[in-house]
Amino acid sequence: MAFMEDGAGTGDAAPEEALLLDIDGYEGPIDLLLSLARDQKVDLTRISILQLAEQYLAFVTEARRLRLELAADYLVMAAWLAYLKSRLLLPDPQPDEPSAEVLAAALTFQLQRLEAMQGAAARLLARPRLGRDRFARGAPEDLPIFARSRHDLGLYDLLKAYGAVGSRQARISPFTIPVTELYSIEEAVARLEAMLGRLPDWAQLEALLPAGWRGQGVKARSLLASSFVAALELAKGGHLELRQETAFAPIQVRARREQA
Amino acid sequence: MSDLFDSDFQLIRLLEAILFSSAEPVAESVLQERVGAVPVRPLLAQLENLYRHRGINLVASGGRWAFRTAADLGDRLRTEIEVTAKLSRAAVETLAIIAYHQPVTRAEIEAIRGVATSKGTLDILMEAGWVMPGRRRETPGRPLTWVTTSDFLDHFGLGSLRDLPGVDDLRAAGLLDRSAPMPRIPGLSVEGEG
Amino acid sequence: MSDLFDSDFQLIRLLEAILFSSAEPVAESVLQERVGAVPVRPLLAQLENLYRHRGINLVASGGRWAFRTAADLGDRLRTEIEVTAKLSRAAVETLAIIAYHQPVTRAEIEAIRGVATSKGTLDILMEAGWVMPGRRRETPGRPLTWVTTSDFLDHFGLGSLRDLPGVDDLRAAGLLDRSAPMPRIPGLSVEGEG
Repeated sequence: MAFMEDGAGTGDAAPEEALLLDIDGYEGPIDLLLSLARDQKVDLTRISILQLAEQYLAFVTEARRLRLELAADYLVMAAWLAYLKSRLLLPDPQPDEPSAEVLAAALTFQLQRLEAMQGAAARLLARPRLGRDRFARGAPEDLPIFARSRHDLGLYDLLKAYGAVGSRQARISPFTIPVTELYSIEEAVARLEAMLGRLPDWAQLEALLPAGWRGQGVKARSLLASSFVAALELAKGGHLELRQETAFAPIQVRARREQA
Repeated sequence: MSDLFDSDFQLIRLLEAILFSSAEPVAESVLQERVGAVPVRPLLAQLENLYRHRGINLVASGGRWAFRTAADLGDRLRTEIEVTAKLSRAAVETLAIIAYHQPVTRAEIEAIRGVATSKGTLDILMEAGWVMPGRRRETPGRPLTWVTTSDFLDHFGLGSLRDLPGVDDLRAAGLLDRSAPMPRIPGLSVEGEG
Repeated sequence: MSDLFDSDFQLIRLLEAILFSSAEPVAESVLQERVGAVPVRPLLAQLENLYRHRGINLVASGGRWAFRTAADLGDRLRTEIEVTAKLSRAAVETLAIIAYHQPVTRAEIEAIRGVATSKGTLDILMEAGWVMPGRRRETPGRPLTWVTTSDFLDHFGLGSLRDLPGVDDLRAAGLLDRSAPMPRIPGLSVEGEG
């Protein structure tokens, strides 16, 4: 949370808050990292990766506090950076894993490459462009001697027509319900019931979900929603207790205890 | 004098670019506005003179100016191929289906499109040099199949038929609805589909 | 001598008229056909030279030739013609990545940007006529690659891909390496776990 502390109480708070709130302004996690890196105002090869990882993790924590849900890409990167951070802080080498230096170098390369492409894009757009800075003949005399073929049909038109056939065919085909991958409430109740006996004390509901549930898009959301409903069902049946410290704080559960 | 010359030169360049890029002949009054205080007529006269013997000439008619190809070149520019006609949607779809499903019979094309294909559609594609008859299918009635030609690949800049984008590519490019499958021939089992 | 001079002069006039009549760049091979046995390149070089300082210039891009208004007049011409629609940032970055890394697969584009390609990005670039599918990569899954078109070169005023801004420096710095993914972390498999 160093990022937040830095910002608090100084005159610089405003832009950082704006940065925090505007996750939609980034084209993904590397773009976000690149923005944070630019704030360090040093050459990308000399960037403090540790500082960058901390800033990113603070950003993601804050964004999740405000928005609850964040695209999986950002969370994957957060996990990656959390790992990198631990490797940078712990000198103890792990035999089978890439060294912290290798990981940091890979990240630096990603940042440099994206920065290079963003720069290239800007330079490309700044070129004298046809239709804006340079103009073609306004009144072409339409002499088809240039035409290799009698018809002016491009690959895009061809592919678009084919896509249209597919979409039309799909509309007139018999309706079939795709097999759902969503997690049902019944499954969630069964899973939660089975785990209740093993809970020593309060546990976060999210911690009880199957490992690796995040990052599965709609499936992940159905898992969370079904588990929450299941917890409510079990509470109603008197098998479980629920609590939450403040609005949007993690929901905690434990097995109902017999009152002494 | 040098300044004046430079300025005239730049104004003539500007007039040249305006007249080149304009879709319509441009009224002299409009051109006058673009060059400001300098009288436009002598500038236009210089430009006209510059192009007098070239392949394109500057011509005025009804107080409006335009570049035109020189009249004496008319014969050599005359069209050898008739004017390009826009292909009908039926023709474009039929071509796409042949490209993806070849060799494919006319009945199969109709089954995919869901409507009858007029005889003229295949003729147009054959005249364009993009499709040709392939082998006959060894099924009852021995129907003719259709395939694409090498001109087809040339025209669309494809190295080979394998370079046609697949279903995932089309979907990712936004050309196929997310839920829609690749068009398929009804009644024919397609590999990879349940 | 006089005949030869006349002939060259006439051929240059003809090329001038052909190129002037077309809004699209014309392939050098097509121009060669039009002038017959005389090598067309020196004629085009003469014509290019003739227009070098004029309000319209003869430019080559991707083996095709076209007259275009001089870039320095852009500001003074822009009032006439509406400005092209603004591209999204995702589209611009994707275009730059395809231009500099081509042939490049969608997965590689996504690895460079660190984010999935949203629907509509590639099809906007394809509809603009700037990118097209290239050959499939001969690796498992045979993914489709994307390349830029000659219209892309024409639009951005590039003679060839070698003229992409800074391309040599980027290559020398190793920044046009399309592979080099982030190392996988053992035990971290947040993505794609079933």
